[in-house]
Amino acid sequence: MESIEQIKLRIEQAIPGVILEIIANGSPGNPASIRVDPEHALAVARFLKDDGQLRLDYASNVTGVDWPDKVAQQTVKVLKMVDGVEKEFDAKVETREPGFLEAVYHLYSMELKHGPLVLRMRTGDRAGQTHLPSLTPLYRSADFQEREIYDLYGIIFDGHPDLRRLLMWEGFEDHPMRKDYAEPDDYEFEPTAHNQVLAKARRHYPPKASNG
Amino acid sequence: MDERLRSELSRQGVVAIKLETLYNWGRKNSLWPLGFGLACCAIEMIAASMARFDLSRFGAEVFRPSPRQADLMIVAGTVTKKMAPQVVRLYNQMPEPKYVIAMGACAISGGPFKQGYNVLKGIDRYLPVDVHIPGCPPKPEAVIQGLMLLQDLIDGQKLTGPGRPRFLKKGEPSDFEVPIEGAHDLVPPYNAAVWRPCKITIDE
Amino acid sequence: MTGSIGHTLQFLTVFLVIAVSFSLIPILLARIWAKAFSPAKPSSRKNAIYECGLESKGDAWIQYQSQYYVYAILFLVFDVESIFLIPFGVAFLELPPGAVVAMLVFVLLLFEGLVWAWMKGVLNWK
Amino acid sequence: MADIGMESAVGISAAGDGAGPGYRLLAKESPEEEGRFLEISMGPQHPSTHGVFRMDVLLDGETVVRLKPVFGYLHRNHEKIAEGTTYLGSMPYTDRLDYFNSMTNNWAYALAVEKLAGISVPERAEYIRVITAEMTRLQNHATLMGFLLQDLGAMGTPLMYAFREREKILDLFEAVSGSRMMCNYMRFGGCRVDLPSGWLEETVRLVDEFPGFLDEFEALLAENEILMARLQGVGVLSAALAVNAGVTGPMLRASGVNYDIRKVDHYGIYDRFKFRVPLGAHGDCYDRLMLRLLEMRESIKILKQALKQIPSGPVIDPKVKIRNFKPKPGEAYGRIEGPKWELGFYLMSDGSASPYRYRVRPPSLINLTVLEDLCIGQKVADVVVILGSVDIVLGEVDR
Repeated sequence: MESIEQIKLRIEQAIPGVILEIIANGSPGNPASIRVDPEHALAVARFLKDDGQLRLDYASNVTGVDWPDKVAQQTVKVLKMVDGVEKEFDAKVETREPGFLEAVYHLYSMELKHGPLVLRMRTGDRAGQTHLPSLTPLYRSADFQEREIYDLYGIIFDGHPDLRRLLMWEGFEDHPMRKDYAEPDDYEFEPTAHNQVLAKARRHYPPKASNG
Repeated sequence: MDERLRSELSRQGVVAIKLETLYNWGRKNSLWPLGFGLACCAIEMIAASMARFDLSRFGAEVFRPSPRQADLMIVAGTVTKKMAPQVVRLYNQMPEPKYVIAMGACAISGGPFKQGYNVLKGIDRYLPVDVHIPGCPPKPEAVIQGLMLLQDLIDGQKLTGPGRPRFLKKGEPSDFEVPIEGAHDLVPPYNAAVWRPCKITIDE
Repeated sequence: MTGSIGHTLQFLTVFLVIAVSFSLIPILLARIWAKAFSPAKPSSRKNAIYECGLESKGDAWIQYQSQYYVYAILFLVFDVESIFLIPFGVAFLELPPGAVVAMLVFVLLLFEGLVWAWMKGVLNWK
Repeated sequence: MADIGMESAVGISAAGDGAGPGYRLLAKESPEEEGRFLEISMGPQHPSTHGVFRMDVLLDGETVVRLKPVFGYLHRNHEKIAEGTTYLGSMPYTDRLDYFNSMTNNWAYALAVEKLAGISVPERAEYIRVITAEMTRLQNHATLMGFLLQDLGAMGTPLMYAFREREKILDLFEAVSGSRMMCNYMRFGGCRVDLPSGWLEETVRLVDEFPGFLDEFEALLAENEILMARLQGVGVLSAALAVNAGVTGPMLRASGVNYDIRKVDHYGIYDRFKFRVPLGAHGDCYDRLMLRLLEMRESIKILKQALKQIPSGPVIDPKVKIRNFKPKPGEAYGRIEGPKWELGFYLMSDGSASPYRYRVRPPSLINLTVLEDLCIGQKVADVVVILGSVDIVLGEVDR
C-alpha cells in the first residue's frame, strides 16, 4: 500500500475542496490516520473503495471516541490599579478548548490484501452539532457499529437506514460511554474482608491529630 | 414409630416412611431446570449436563425450554438491566414449587462486571434465591454440589406446621413485581420485599 | 339362562367401575392434596402469556389466513378416515370380499379428493 | 459494487424510527391484510439462540418476510470497565468476551498491546501461543458442530461427542493455565508460566487421537441425507455481500473469498508452518459446516509441526515491566484469526496506566449484519439453522 502522504495527495486531486489532515500516531510501527471533514467523507470513502490501487472494500472496525472539553489553567500576569499604584498580580485564567466526538474507521482491502487505512471524522462539539455522515450505504459492516456509536456516544449518523439504539433499551436517555457519564447510584456495601482489615487498621493507628 | 421398630419392620421387608419424606424424595430427584443460559456460566452448566459430569445422575438433565414445565431456574450468567425484567417474568410464569439457583459471581452480586452501568448487581434484588454457587465460572463439580445442596434443602422441607416452605403457605406471594426500564435505570432499582441489603454503619 | 347372562353383565359392570375409579382416584387425591397442603395462588402475572420472556403485545384473536384452515380440514378428513379403517383392519380376516370392495371405494374416494386438492395447488403455500 | 438495499421486496418499510418500546416490524396493518403476517419474537430465552439473543421475525405462514435482530441483553460494559482498570487488569475480562476461546482472546489482546508498546516475544512463547490457539480452534469447531446438530434436532447426542473432545482439551488448558475456560494465560511479551512437565507429550497424544474423532464425525455427517437436505442451499451468502458486510472467518471463506488473517497479516510465526486455507463453493450452511471440519484437519497439521519444532528458552520477555506498565501515547489496532472470525482490539493510550479508549471489534455482531439477508425467504426452522451456522457467542456480540 502506498504511503499515507501519497494517498492524501491523490484524494485531494480526485475530490476538489476536501480538507484532509494527517494525524501522527505516537506508538512506533503503527499507521498514522487521515482526518476528513464530514461534508466530503462519503465522497472520500467512495474514492477509496473504487480506486484501482487501493480497493479498500472492507471496513473492519468503526470506533467512537469521546474527547471531553480540555480546561487549561494558566497563570497570567495582570496589571491592576491598587490605590493609585499599578501592581502586577498573577491571576488564574481558564482557557476552555471545546471537546468533540470522533468516529474512527479502519479500512482494509480483501482483494489486494493490504493493511489498514485509518479514517477519522470529528463532530462540531459534544452537545449541539453531533451529526456525521454515515458510511453504511457504502460499507454494510458499519451498520451495527454505527448504531452502537449512536447508542453509546450520541453521534447521529445521517443517511443511516435504521438508526436505533443497539445495546441499551429504547427508553434509555444517556450516552453511557462518554467520559462525563454519571452512573445511577445503586452502591451496595459488601462486608468483605477489607472491611475487617480497615477496622483493624483504624484501631491500631490512632486517628491523625488534625483530620481537617 | 421409633427407629428400632422401623428397622425391625424393614428387615421383614415392610418399609414405613412418612408421607413427607416420600413427597420430598420424589420432587428432589426429578428437578427439571429451565433451559436458560445467560453467559459463560451457561457453558459450564451445559458441560455439567454432558457425559463427563452427568447431571442426569441427579435426575436434572431434562432442560425444559418453557417455564411452564420447569421447576428449577438456574440463573447462569450476568443478569443485565435489559434482561432483568425478562428473568423476573420467567420466574413468575413458572408453576409453584420453584427454586432459584444463582450460579456464578455475576448472578450472585454482579461479579467482575459489577461496575458496569448496564449490569444488575445480583439477581437477589428481584428474586428469592435458594442456592448460591460462587465461582467465575463455577466448575461443573461445583454446579453438581450446588444441586445436591438444593436437594438437601428440599429434603428438609416440612409439609405442615409453621416451618412450611413458601409455596405451601397461603399468604406468601408466588410471583414478584416485574421492573420497568426507566430513563436512567430500572424502576424500581430493587424489590424491597425480597432484597435484604446488609445493614452497616459508617463509623466516622 | 337369564341368570347366566345377568351374571356376565354384573361381571362387566364390576370391571367398568374398577376402570372408572382407577382413573378418577388419582385426580381426587390430587384435589384433596391441593386443598389440604398446597393452596392455589393464581395471579395475572403468573398466567401471563409466555413469549420467550417478553411481554406479549397485541391479542391472539386476529383474523387468520384461510390457508391454515385448508390444512386443518385436510388433516381432519384423513384422521376420520383412519378411525373407520381401524375396525376394518381388526376384522379383516372374517370379512366377505364385498366389504373389502366397499372399503376400497371409501379409501379411493378420499384419495381422489387429495389428488384434486394437490392439483389445484392448495397445498403449496402462496 | 451494488449497494444492497435494506428494504425487502415486500415493501414493508421499517416501522421503527426509534419509536419507543415495542418497536413493531409491521408498519401499518391495513384492515384486509390483518391476518396475513404474523409477528413473533424468538426472544431472549429461546433454545435456538445460543444465549440471550432476540430476533423479531415477521412471518407469512412459514416463510420469513422480515427479521430484525435485537441485541444488548448481555451488554456487560466491558469497554467502560476496561477504561477504568490497568492494561493487565482487563486481560481476564478478555476471557469472558468469547467464552469458548479464551486463549485466542488473550492472544489478540496481547498482540494489540505489544503492537502499541513495541514489545517483542521470545520464540518459545510464540510456539506456545500457536499451539494453544490451534487447540482452541479444535474445541471451538467441535462444539459448534455439536450445537448446530442440536439445532437441527439431534437433541444431545452429537453434543455429547463434541463435549467429550472438548473436555480433553480443557483438561490440558487447566493444566497449563489453572482454569478450564478462563485461562488468562497470555501476558504482554509472552505467557505467564512455562508448560508443566509432560504437557507436551500429552498434547502430542491428543493430536494423534483427534483425527479419529474427525473421521468418526465426518462419516456421520458428510453423506447424511437429513443433513444435506436441511443444510444445502439454505442461507446462501454471496461473496460480494460477504465482503461488503465485513463478514470474516469460516463464514466468509465458505463463500469462496480467500481471506485468512494468518496468511494476510503474517502475525505470530504462522509463516513457518505449511497449512492450506479451505474455501467453500456455494456459501450455504452445508459449506460452513464442512469448512470447519476441514479447518480442524489443517489445525492438526499445524499442531503436529509446532509440537515437533518447539524450542526451549524463556517464556516471557524479561525486559517487560509488569507492575506499572505505561505505554507511550498513541494507538494501535491488533487483530488475529480467531476460531470464529477476525477478532480485533483497538487501543488508544494517553500515557497513563489505563487505556484512553479500549475497543473490541465484535466479529459476531458484524457477522450478524447479514442475518436478515440470509433468512428472508427461508422457513422459520431454517432461521434456527442459519443462526447456528453463523456461530455467534453473546459475550462477544454485546460485550
